[in-house]
Amino acid sequence: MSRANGTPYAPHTDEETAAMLAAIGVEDEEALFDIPDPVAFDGDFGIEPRTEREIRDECARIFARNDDLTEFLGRGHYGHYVPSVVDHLADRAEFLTSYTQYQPEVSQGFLQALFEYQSMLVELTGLDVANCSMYDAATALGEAATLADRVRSTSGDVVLVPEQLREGKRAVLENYCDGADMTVETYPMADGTADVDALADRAGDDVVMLYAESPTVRGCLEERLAAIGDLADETGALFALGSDVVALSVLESPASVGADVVVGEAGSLGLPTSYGMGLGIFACRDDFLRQVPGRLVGASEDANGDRAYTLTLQTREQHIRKERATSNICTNQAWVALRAAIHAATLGPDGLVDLANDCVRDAEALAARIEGLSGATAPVHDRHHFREFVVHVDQPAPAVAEDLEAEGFAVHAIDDHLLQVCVTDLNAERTDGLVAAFEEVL
Amino acid sequence: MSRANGTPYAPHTDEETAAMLAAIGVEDEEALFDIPDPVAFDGDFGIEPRTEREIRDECARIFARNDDLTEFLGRGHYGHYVPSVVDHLADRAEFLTSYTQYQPEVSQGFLQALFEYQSMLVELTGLDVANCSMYDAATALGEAATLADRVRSTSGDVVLVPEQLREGKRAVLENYCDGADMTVETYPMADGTADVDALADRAGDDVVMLYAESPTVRGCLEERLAAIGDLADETGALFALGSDVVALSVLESPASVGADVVVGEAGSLGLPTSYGMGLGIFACRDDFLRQVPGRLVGASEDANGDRAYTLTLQTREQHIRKERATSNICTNQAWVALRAAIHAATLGPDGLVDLANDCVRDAEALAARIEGLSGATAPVHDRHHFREFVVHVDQPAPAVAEDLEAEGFAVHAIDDHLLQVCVTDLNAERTDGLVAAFEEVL
Amino acid sequence: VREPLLSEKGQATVDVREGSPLPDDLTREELTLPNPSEPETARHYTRLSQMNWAIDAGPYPLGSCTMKYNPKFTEDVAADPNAAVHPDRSARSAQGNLELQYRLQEALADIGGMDAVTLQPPAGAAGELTGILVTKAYHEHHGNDRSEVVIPASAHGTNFATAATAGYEVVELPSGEDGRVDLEALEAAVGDDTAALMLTNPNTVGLFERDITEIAEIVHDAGGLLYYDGANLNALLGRGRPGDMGFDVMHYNVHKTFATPHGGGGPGAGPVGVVDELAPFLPTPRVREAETGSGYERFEPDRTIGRVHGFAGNWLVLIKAYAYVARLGDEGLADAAAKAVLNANYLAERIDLDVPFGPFHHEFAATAGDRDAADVAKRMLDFGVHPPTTKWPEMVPEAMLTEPTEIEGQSSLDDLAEAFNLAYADTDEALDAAPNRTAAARIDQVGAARDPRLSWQALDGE
Amino acid sequence: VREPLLSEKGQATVDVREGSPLPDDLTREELTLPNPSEPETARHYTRLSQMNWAIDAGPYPLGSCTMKYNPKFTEDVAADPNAAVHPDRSARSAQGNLELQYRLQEALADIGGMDAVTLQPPAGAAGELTGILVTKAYHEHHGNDRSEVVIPASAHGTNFATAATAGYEVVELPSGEDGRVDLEALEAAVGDDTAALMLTNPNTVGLFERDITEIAEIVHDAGGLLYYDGANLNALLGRGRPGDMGFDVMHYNVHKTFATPHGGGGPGAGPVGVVDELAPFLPTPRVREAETGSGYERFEPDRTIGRVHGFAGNWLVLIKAYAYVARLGDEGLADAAAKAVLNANYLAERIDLDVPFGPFHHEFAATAGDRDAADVAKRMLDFGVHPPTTKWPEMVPEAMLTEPTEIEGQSSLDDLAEAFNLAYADTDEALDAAPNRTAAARIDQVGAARDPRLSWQALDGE
Repeated sequence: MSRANGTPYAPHTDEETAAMLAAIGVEDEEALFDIPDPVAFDGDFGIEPRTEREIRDECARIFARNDDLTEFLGRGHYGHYVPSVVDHLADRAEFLTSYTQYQPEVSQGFLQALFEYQSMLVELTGLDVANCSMYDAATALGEAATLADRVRSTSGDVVLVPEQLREGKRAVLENYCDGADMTVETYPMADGTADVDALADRAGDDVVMLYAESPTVRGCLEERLAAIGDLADETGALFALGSDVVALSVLESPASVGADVVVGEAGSLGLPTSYGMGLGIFACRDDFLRQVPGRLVGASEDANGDRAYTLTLQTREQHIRKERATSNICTNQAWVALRAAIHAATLGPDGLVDLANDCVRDAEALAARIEGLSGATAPVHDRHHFREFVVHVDQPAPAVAEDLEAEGFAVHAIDDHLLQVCVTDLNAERTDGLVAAFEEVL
Repeated sequence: MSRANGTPYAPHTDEETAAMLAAIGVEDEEALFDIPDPVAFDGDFGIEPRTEREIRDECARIFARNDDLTEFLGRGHYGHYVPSVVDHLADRAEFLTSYTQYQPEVSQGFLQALFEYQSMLVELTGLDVANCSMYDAATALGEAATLADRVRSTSGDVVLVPEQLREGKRAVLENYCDGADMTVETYPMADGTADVDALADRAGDDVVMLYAESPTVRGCLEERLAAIGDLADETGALFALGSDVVALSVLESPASVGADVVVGEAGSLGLPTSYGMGLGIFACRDDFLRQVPGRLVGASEDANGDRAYTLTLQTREQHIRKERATSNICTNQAWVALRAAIHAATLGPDGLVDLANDCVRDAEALAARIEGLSGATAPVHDRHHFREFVVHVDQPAPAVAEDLEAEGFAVHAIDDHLLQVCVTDLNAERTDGLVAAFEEVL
Repeated sequence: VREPLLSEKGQATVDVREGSPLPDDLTREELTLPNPSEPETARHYTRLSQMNWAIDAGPYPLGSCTMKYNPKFTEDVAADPNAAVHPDRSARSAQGNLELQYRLQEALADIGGMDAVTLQPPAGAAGELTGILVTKAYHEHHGNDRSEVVIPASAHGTNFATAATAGYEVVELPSGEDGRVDLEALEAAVGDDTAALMLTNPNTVGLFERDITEIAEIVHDAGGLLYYDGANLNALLGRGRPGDMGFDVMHYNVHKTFATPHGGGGPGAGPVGVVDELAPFLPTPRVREAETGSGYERFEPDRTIGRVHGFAGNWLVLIKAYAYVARLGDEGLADAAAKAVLNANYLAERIDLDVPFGPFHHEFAATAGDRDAADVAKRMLDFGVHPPTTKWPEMVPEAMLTEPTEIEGQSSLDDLAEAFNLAYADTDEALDAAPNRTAAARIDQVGAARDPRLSWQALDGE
Repeated sequence: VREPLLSEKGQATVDVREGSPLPDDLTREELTLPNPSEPETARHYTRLSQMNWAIDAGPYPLGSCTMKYNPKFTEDVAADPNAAVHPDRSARSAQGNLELQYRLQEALADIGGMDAVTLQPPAGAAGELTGILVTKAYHEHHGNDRSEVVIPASAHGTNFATAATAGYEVVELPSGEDGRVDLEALEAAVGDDTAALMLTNPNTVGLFERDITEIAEIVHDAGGLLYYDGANLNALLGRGRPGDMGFDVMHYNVHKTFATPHGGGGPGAGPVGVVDELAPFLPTPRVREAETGSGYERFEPDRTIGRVHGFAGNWLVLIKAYAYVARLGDEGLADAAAKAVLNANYLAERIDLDVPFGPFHHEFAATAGDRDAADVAKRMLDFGVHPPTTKWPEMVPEAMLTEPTEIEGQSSLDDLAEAFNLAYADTDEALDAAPNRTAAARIDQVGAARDPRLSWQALDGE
């Protein structure tokens, strides 16, 4: 009758445990373990069990030690308001507590949701195929490079990326390239975007993949993507374009500028700012279908002739193809993709376009206000901006950032005298405060 | 294609609206309204629509204007820690967004959950029948009085209640009695519980219902319930016993002391302190089955012979019996009953008994600590206590309560020199602070 | 697949007296209840939920029930721990709650065209009782000895039960030929004994009482008050206000009009609005702007009827209602009514059943004619929708009272109409055998009432 | 009842250039996407969810996947808005996050018997890659030119793919007769080229590698490192630690061992633990107690491999893992392993299928013999349970790799066994026709791959 398990999540009463042990024919649970003494462990980690209430209180106290700042931070991780319905629907246990859809007959719901997510990405990129998620933009970029390595016939091994690139993205890419004996090299930037002339000089047979992004890490929109696409095309390199799911709602379609692959971040929909947790986009042309990394959901039929969905082309994957798989990815970000899809559905195309347009307008407006302050120039780059822009400050940038933090605002210090500021719907109403704080500290 | 509805929750595109109007054969929506001009309204309430984010922010700001107090408050409304799983399960849309179960074939889930709730109350009260909820303890008491009026053959019209009774409960009871031409009278209390001897003197043919409660409003446990039950029995009055779902887990079974009806509060499980929102218990003996107010769920069979559940004995109810119904109640607290049932299931009988025992121990312990302070005596009543107890303070009680509030603690001032203090698992760990605050202000 | 009862999955019996801090004579011997683990609990209720229709599953066109979508964000607003305070807090330390109460009172007063509002009644029927008790107190205060409440035959059952609960005799008013109040019959029914006329407008077949001004005059001339049953207010939002029509007292059903979730039977909330003359009789306490200083305070109306709930009503529900009203604003409220009426009229156009009265607003009572309305409804379940309210109101034979609300779109209404038409045209055998695609087949309700088994204890030995 | 695609319920096309703040040549012309109302969205995803198995619906005994109950409170902990900060915050202003990261690093190090932990890898496979990159960096730093990674044939597919991704050649190690590593074969496989042996313990048929000390010696003697694949760590919690067995580097699967929800395919998290010698190679940044003053700071390990995720990994998942570990504590962790092993052994006892190897721990590979394991699995779906992993690992013919985890009770295991036995004993026809009580009947997976249609755009004209 009584239950005295160590874990509160096992249901066994003492009687049940005894009956089960008897059925197996052993004395106690210890007898089931086949661990030789020298490597056995006594279970003493020194971790005191706590009640769920104690843990909620403990973690609330811990997280309260994060300062209460208004964040004007971006550079690859963006917060937009996530409608409440996203949480309520994605948190449904049938989604949240399910596994990868190995038995499609009892997984139609999640499969269809992922199929719809893929379809939204197909619309946003103009490409033929989108997988149902990578970890984040950085790992998606790495996977693009290994795909390029497999499909390109150039004599080279160079992945060419912008000189200005999110440091984390570059570092992840290096790790993927390392295993495939590729090297990462950079091309110069001019005023926040690619120096296309310099890039033309650099492009050549040794380049396996050419990567550009728009918006760039500095929030600038590339204006000559088609030219970059042409360069890639001419030299036989794969053209990988990096972007973001919100920006893709309004920017010229990647397909139309010749992108072979689109990578980037879709976690700006569906996720709050979550310390960098993301959702990697991976879309490409049909030609590379059987080289795509990650999971793909396809439409099929069931035995009744009704449309049904299933994971497909699994022979690309590690659990079938092992060391010849297109990627080692197994668990991906399916639930985050679900969240992004629900968020996108909630916004609809009107809402998405409005949100994207505000990313342009709000950045422009805030830059103009900061430009009006003495000791600051903004935007540094003479480009169109999306969400964020660079500010030149006469004083040392790290000190200014620190002073702003003391005033309750977080911005990036990206160079000795350069700050970067990101504005979205979440902080747009706090720009007065930021401008006032700038005035205070400059 | 575009949707420009005033309400964000209507899906109509302009095209759809036009098509639907055409199908009906009218020009516009106005043409569907048959409201004569003199009483038509122009729609100007002056309520500005806001986005969901604005409203979340607005309400968060409003609620932040409640002071951050540790509440040692009870007197009929109690907070216990509600396990997270209660929220997650009760919030499932199939429960939360469903209606009363008029079509049982597609409502088996909620019906079974309510049947289980009724069964838990049957176990806790020892009575034969429990309905699936009333609004709160006060209205349940009112309904008990009208039931007594219908079933008792005494010549009288008096509902006899304790002199010390939650004021709101008394006031609600008066309103129910008023319509049935009953009057509410009181019997004296001795040291926080019924003065049974005085009660014996008062009892008589004119009493339709005799009400006692344990714990009493002052947190004292009645020690002579069986004697009170006998008195009611002897005089032909209905014996209604008031209690609380947590106390019922350990106190002598109402059936065993002769209770005909049990009313009280079950919202102390499943609900946080929520400004008094409750869940009324209503249980009674089989004799009164067809006089029970409110909804009852019964077991039956479906056409396949499988067990199935349905609302039953609906001929008692207003939608069938109209002015001869047993009550006017329609919408009840079904979802709160679901929450209480989940909470009870999560605790199990062990957890419930532990929780109840702590209600006794923690109150005793805190009273003893306050007794140790100069200028205060506790507990005032020489009784066993459940969760709460009365403190005598030498200074004026309202001033002490106000001073304690300034220190961050809320207690009841119930008389010139009497305070009342309630301790549960939610504030038990803050008793050091309360005692220190007492020391400070006394 | 049937889900076993929690008790069938395993119970435990605890010896209560062992280790009890109380003497044995105050305690029970033992307690026997289910003891599932948390995973078992989660599965049990998850599976149960999957056997339950809900507005998030599909249309729920129960006439007079106004089942519309419950915006998710309102749940988050109500879940704010700062709102979860004890009702006995001092006003000074609960200014946030008082402010929200005040704001909601004001908004509801505006929407109803009323002067004063109480939020205390915990459901619509409780609101009715409150309103009638206020009426009674008003008459008593003015020395009027009035013993009757007049109610149209087609009114909600709660009206009758409420009047009786308040100690009134009910005078039932037969419906006119056109489904509305017959003025002559009304004249005949009211008199010196009339305390009030309780009226729903639009009425329970969706018809607006065009003669409302005359109705009000007749009742007022007789010295009675006019009570507005707010169940159908969704049809009037922004289009007409009970106060402007001469109603003296009304209740609001927040789960109907303001989209708070019905929770399978509650909690609801039934705020009551009254004209100035009746305000002194409202339940205590009410909330107002502080008479001195800033902020808000509680106060006791001069001639209050006392209380209708132990505390402040169903607070968490009231918060959601506030959030909904704020989300819609003027345009949204008026549009909700417009789309609700559009949808009802479109659906009525699309179904093959006769709809005897009109022009109706947000709901209509189709008639199943020579079919049994309840059987047609059961068959509709097989087509993946929830049927309407059946066999009520009685003035329409084999009534199917249908209220799609504003949240359905054209295709959803077309699906609903198809289910109506298929079921209505189906064979007698099919209707008798329905439903057969649901979690349970047709349930024996007569047997359930004949041999009531109301707890798992009553099933012992099965 | 099929739920239409969102696109089938209605799409809208927006003219992007109209009113755009950008010049036309930077924008697309139009955007076409579904435009459901919120109620339609809610219904769509509610209905989809109802067509999906989940651990909250019933047993999910996929071998090597460790699907156990995800405590609900961990969701609340992770939903704390204070935790939802930007990764580029200064350490000074993100002390809360750093503290939790530090505490989790420490707990995981203890549990694995490791010296240093990184939380950055966003999934188990990413953890593997991190561990192998660390291994590679270590060898390179020491001037070792090693090109091979040795992996048992029965290992998870990710091991092979990971080694290849890191640029290693894979040397596949055949299983011994007893299902475990054959020491002689191992001796033969390792050598100067061996960078590492990747091993799961218990292995993928639940067998503990009893010779682990000898295995470690052989690999270390050859100059290789020993990598622990944490997929089966649930069986060892509190009973044995990879670090104590001679493993140098390991990853943890938090959704397997620490009950974070799998979310239908992720997000997971794959922290990596290493012994002191390898700590300098871990990804940057890591978190430590501040060297001066109080609090925590980020630091870059001396010879870091750089990064494996753009930011700090799957943060919200890591929070849940912390909460789970805190909830269980020492006794809970050890008991989770005990009950997981008890359950697997009990279930194996109850089924009619042969289980070729033993003694197993948390999972076992039954064989369907002359039946098709995949067909048996499909038939099991009809009995209301989820089947095990099928046809893997290959060393067991027609394998049904079964892992019930600790959360099932005796009756649940009995139900599972009954489904196993009924399906296994069923006719060929029944197996071929299965499943037929599920939302979809048997799905044509070959056809799906032959004619890939991967978006609603690809369905146009259907």
